[in-house]
Amino acid sequence: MVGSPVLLIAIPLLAAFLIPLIGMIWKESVRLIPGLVLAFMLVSSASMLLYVTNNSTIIETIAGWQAPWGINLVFSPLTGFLATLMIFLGFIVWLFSYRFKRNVDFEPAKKYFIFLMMLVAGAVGIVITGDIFNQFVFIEITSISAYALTAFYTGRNSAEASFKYLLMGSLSSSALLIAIAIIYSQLGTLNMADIADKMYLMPTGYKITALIFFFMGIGIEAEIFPLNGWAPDAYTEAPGPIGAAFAGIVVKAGVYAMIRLVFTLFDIPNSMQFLVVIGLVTLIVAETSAIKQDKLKRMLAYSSIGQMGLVFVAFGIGTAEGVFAALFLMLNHAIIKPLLFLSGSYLVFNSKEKKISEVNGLGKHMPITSLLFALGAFAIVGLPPFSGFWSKLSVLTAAANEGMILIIALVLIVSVVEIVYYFRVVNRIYFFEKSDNVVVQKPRINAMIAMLILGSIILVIGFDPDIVSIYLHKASHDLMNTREYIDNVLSIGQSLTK
Amino acid sequence: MINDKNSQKIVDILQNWARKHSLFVLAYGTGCGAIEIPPTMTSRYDAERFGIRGAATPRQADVLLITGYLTTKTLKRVIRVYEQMQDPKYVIGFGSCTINGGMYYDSYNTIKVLDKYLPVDVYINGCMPRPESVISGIVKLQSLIAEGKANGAAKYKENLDWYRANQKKIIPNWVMPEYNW
Amino acid sequence: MELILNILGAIATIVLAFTVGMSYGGIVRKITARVHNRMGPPWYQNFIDAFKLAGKTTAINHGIMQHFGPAFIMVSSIVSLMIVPVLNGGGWFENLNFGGDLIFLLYIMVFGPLGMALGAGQTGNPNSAIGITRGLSQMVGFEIPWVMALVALMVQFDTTSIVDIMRIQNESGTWMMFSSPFAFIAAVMAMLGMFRYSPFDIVGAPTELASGPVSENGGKYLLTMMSSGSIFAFVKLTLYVDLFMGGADNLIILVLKTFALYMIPVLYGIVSPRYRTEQSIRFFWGWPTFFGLLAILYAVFV
Amino acid sequence: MNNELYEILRYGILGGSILLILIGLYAALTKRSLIKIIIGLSIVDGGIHLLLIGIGYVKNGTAPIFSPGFENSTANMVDPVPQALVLTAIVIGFAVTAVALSLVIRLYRHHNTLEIDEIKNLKW
Amino acid sequence: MEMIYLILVLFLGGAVLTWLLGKISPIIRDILFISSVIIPTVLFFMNVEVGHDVSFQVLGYKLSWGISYLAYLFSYIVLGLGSLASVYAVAAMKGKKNLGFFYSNFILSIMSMMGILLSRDLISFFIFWEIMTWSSYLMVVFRGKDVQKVGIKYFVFSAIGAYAMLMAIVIVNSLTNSLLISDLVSSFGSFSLSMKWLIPLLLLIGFAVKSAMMPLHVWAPGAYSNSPMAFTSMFSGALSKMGVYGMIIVMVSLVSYIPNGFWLKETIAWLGGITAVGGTLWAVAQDDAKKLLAYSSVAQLGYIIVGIGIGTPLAMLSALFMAVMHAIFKGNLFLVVGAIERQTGTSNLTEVSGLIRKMPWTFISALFSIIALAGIPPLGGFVGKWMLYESLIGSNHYLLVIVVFFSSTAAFLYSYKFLFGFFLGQEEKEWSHIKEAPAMMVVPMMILAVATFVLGTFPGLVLNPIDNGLQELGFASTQGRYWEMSALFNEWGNQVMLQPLVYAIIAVFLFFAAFLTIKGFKHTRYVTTKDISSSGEVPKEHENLTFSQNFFQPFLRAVEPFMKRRIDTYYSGIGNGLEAIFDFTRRIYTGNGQTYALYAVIFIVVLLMFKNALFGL
Repeated sequence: MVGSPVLLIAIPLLAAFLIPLIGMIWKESVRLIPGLVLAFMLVSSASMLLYVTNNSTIIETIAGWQAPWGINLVFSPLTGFLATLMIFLGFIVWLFSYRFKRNVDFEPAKKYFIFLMMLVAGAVGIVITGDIFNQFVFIEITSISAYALTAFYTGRNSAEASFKYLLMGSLSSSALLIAIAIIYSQLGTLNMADIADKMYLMPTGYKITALIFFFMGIGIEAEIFPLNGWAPDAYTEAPGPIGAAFAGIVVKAGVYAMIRLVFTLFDIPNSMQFLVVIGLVTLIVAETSAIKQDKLKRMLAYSSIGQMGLVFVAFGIGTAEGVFAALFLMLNHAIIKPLLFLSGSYLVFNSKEKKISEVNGLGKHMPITSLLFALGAFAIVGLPPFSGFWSKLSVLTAAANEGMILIIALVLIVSVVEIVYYFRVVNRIYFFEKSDNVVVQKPRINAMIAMLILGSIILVIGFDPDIVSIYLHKASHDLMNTREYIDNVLSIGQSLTK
Repeated sequence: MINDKNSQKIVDILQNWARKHSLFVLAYGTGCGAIEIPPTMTSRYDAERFGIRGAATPRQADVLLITGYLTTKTLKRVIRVYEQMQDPKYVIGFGSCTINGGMYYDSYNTIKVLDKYLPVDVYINGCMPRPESVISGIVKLQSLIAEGKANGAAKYKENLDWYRANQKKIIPNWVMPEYNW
Repeated sequence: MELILNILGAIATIVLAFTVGMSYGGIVRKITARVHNRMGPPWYQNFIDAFKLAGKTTAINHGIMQHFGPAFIMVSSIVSLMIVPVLNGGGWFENLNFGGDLIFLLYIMVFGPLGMALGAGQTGNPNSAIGITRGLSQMVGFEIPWVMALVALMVQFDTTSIVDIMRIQNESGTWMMFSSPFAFIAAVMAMLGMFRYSPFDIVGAPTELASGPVSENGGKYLLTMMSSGSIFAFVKLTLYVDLFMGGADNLIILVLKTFALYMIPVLYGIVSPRYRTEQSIRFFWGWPTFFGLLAILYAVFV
Repeated sequence: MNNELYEILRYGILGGSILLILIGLYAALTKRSLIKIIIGLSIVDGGIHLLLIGIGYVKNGTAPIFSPGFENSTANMVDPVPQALVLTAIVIGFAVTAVALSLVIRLYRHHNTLEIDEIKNLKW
Repeated sequence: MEMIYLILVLFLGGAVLTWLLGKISPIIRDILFISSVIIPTVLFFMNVEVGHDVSFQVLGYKLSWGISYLAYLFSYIVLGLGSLASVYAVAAMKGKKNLGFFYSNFILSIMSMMGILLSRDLISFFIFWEIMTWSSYLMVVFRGKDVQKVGIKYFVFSAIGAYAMLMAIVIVNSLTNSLLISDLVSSFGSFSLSMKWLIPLLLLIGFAVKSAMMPLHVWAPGAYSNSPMAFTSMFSGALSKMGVYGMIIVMVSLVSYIPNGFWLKETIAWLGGITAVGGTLWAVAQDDAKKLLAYSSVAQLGYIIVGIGIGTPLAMLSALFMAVMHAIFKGNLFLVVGAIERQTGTSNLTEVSGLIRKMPWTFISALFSIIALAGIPPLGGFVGKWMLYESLIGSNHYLLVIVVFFSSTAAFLYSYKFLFGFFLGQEEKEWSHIKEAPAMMVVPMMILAVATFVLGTFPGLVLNPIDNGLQELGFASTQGRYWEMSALFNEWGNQVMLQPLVYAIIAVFLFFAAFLTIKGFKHTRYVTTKDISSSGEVPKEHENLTFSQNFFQPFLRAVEPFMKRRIDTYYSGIGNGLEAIFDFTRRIYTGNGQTYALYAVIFIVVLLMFKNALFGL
């Protein structure tokens, strides 16, 4: 045993409550402790990921209650991969937001980092928990900290964005509870593996109704089309690094919850087609909405939604290749979109309106930030030799192998739209004249390091995608093999009862 | 160059014969005499039978035909045209006005004696000279060419200073490229 | 030895072309005069003019391209003369005839206008440049029916060699102008433009443009251009005779045929006014092109 | 407790909970005041809690407590899990409501109104 | 280390180093730039042999690199023109800003083109294709002019093309389970009929965009004229040839095996013809030399496409020969414009005039290139045109001959306009201070000018490699029939010697040049261009008498009906319409939180209502 998954949840939660206490003694600690915690988590999680890639899944039971009855944590190649990714992004976000804007002061920094820790803890919990109600609780933890972080800045429209998010989030939690109620009433269990095992017992009507409520509940977190009204506002009004965290952490957790339901819990074959359709609609609506935006972050938000649509399309293909492509896409999106948000937040640092036109000509004044933004833009539209290309290629190959030619065409057409709006921004950065009233803000050194790490990952994956493909293959294998998951989880309990 | 009939070589004789029978005329329609050129060239009088042909530009022309009075304003252009023509070249003064001013003898605005400004080879008298006279003048020029006596260009070159002085008297603001051969 | 003979043959061809071309020029002037009810100059007037131009003692140029422009034009006319078979069966006038020469001819014939254009452009005289633009535009106009006629010929005989076309005509005993009448009509209509007589003489337009492209050329330059033009006229006429009238067995027949052909643009020109450039282009893209199309269809289907 | 009463109670709870959910939704979707929307959401929550409880109800059940004399009567106990769930859900609902109300205060300061139609600076 | 890896790594490393170290000192930057172009070039020609492939795996895709004879031919273009243009660029761009960026993009684009030629599989082909696209895009927007319009247009069209290609690639991968081009070709026969049409069509869209074929050409004029001329030379000369390269492979190896694929070939050939005419007419109408040459490039690429579309061996020979020639002369002409723009500060034909005596070497190279462009005999352009005509007539495309010939005749108009506008006409005082461009710029231009002449006389030098490439594509072995050094053959079997004609041309020219010079040598004088016969008027020094406005107005009036409709306007109409629709879609996000909640409720209600239709088991 190389580490304990429970620590990945317990430590950040603990840290979140300890921060204000220690902060009373040593003020700087509110900024430092989260970093240390995240670094420790990252190391622990990465070592566990290495372990599970080569060995078997780590399953942790809480308080000695075995599988179908108690809550257990599953650190499989899939969940481990996603958890590691989230913790890594949490670390990057911490590194970036160290003394970022209002974080210089003690009070805001305290709140900020408390909620960041809760966000990470909740998201990691969503991914590695094996209990459906536990997942609901973690979703709520994540959501509440996300509401709070969205409303972090006063004096902007952030409260409005946060309220919209909250409104949708409440509906989401209601839907989730109803879905859980239905499942529990029919199967009498809350353990995911157990549910999956017993799903054949459930009457079809109940099954579908539960799935639909889950779709709505998790769809709001995962930003699928008609449910994502909150997303652009929240991305726009949240602090830049929190936008990155939304794109890299929160949404990924939502997507995980969704695919876990569709792939493992429910055995409804048509739900795959539903994923494809809803993904395509999300992709098209979001990307076309992005093209006419005049605010940078809002444009990035729509792009993020669109990418999620693409991820759902890739999952909906339903083959191991499709899952691999989708996971690769999630990985790349989790690297690139935070880079765009982070560098973008420095590009429009001092501006009130955050308009795209305010980035004009900044390429000369903040060369590295601009270059990183351009790199992110190049990567996200899928230009080789950057990382985004490989994931897009994987999606298309997977789709082609299933004969979904129309989908390929639609995805590629939408990519052209994506190119248009990203390149318009890049052109503005480099080839327009800077207006005089824009005040340039040089990035702090820690922010710069955070962005450079992300940028170099883009290049590394771009030149050698095989560096990550083994984890992705394992993860996709893990997701596709429902039976193995069920057996892994339940075997512990069975072994004990026998 | 060609001063004396005796000095003509056989080549010169041939060339002069050709020059005589192939006169490209640049008719500079300065005055009322221009109206006499079309009848001269067309069916009734048909100057083309002498090998005469209208030339459109001074570069191609052999003969400069000054048809009538020259105002002081036009003189400059005429001089320029003359100087742009290639050797051998000839000038025909056409009508009384080119000889002594004619009916404009007391005008403040025309030059009276063309010969003071350009080396005239043949004058055609009359006001206006009819096409017959024009043809007779051209025939005269032809015979002069054949004899090698139509040497106005050489005269102009020799006495350039005198001509320039005369020209500059009429034209106060003299801005023209030098005539340098 | 063979080389010397070839060169002698070439020189003989050039002399022949020069003589015939110049004489035709004089004869045209004479005929024009007679149509105008005038005496007109003697038929050898063009020789006198040429000789006189050679006797001009001074010359000016505006630069190197004006200096070499006439040489370019000469290249065009003489090289195209070299590849146009003068008589049936070659002999002295065989020169550089070869298969596939029609396409070559089409292009080398453009070399002349280009040289002219460069020379005229170098003078800096706006009239020259205007004349050139008109000339080139008009050329684009008449090349269309002309090429259509040629393509029809090539299709009909399945060759691009003038010699072959002549041989096949003689073997079958039917002149091309009868066996492919539309091609002939199109080609003749294009020829009107090619000779630049009225109504297609807007290029020179003596009074408007001061003789256009040549307005800065006198003396030896004008002489070269004039000779080249004469040779070129001969080339064009011979080419038409070769292509459409079965070629000629000896020089007399050649002269007769070419002269008869020459009368078409001349007589049409004498009684015509002048077209504007776009009018003449539209003219060429009207009926002549239609006939050219007919010719191609005729060649393909009949 | 006889069967009829049990059935009536059971469907009453279910129907009542659905009614509560619909009332809450109606309030959340049609009322323009932020406070009323939040109240609506709370009503939805309450309905769902009731639903959960209803699911866990067992006929003639006892409290899920191992008290003396009832050691072996697990079959007759009310299912404890939904009750635990509801407890958690209530706590979460409370937290959300608290956050929502604090946001309403912020919004009122910023916009000087509680009409949700007026609060749409962020759009498109 | 494999030589192919080494070459690509050298290019890439050179690009990065030039950028990074270039910030230290301009001299290091220039040396690094030139050497990182020249050294891999030398290595390539010395060490890379045809038929030696290397392969490796990425993400489970098998990639393979190596060079074919056909690619070798194109690598002459890329590396030859690339080396010359890079030498030129160092002198031409001296003193500009952001040069490190420029140079590294330059190297990257050369690298990507070599990568395309070296790729033996579709994925690396596509990767290098995209690198080429974005590196050239960065060049197009390098000067920061019209980026949002021209740059985006270029990139969008490129992306449409590239994505069409990508779609074909993934479909091929799903059908053959392999990405090697050779596998595609060998298993193409077993595809279903719809796939047989779909795949070549998609690939052709990709290649047609780069080679600026008619409905997809609208990016070209702006992009060509907007990038720095040193690069445009590569852009038009080499980069567009990548489209030609791909097109040849598709047309020969795939389209030939489509049942009734004949019609596709005809369509492509006709599109090429229309491209040629349209490009030429628009070129005639341009006043800016860059735009003029850009449209001319479109037209010239049209000829090449015609040749490819016809697809007979002679037509392919001519298309490839014209591709090489076009790289040489159009590359050179863009260099000429660059030189003039550098020296005078403008490339507008109506502003500059009379540079012939100021920039004689530039003029000579321009003259040679223009003569080659117009296809006038002694130079190389003629050989390609000749073969094209013969192949067109030989394959019964009579109307297409007319179309192509019309275009090539009208090409004289803009050719003359180019020469006249810059070099001839009045020598104005305004330009009297102009000096000849520096030697580093003149020498590449002169080398290219000499190349046009050499290839006109000895076309076999290029026809030989072309023949090798064609045999590799599956054409019958033509050794000794279609080519021989310095001689040309026509379709009907007669041998035609070009050399006597060239000798005749030279002899006649020399004779008359000597005649004109010697006769009356003493009495021939040079006069200035102000000394013209303008009715006796003496033009003042500041009076510009050059005829340059509305140069071909009569011609344009005559062809006005053809030029009224521009494809460009349709595209911008579509673009604007789409943006309007997109602007409408985003209004779904009304900004009212309650509406969003309503969406969610509607979502679930609809799903619940139609659950059986959607998920019914």
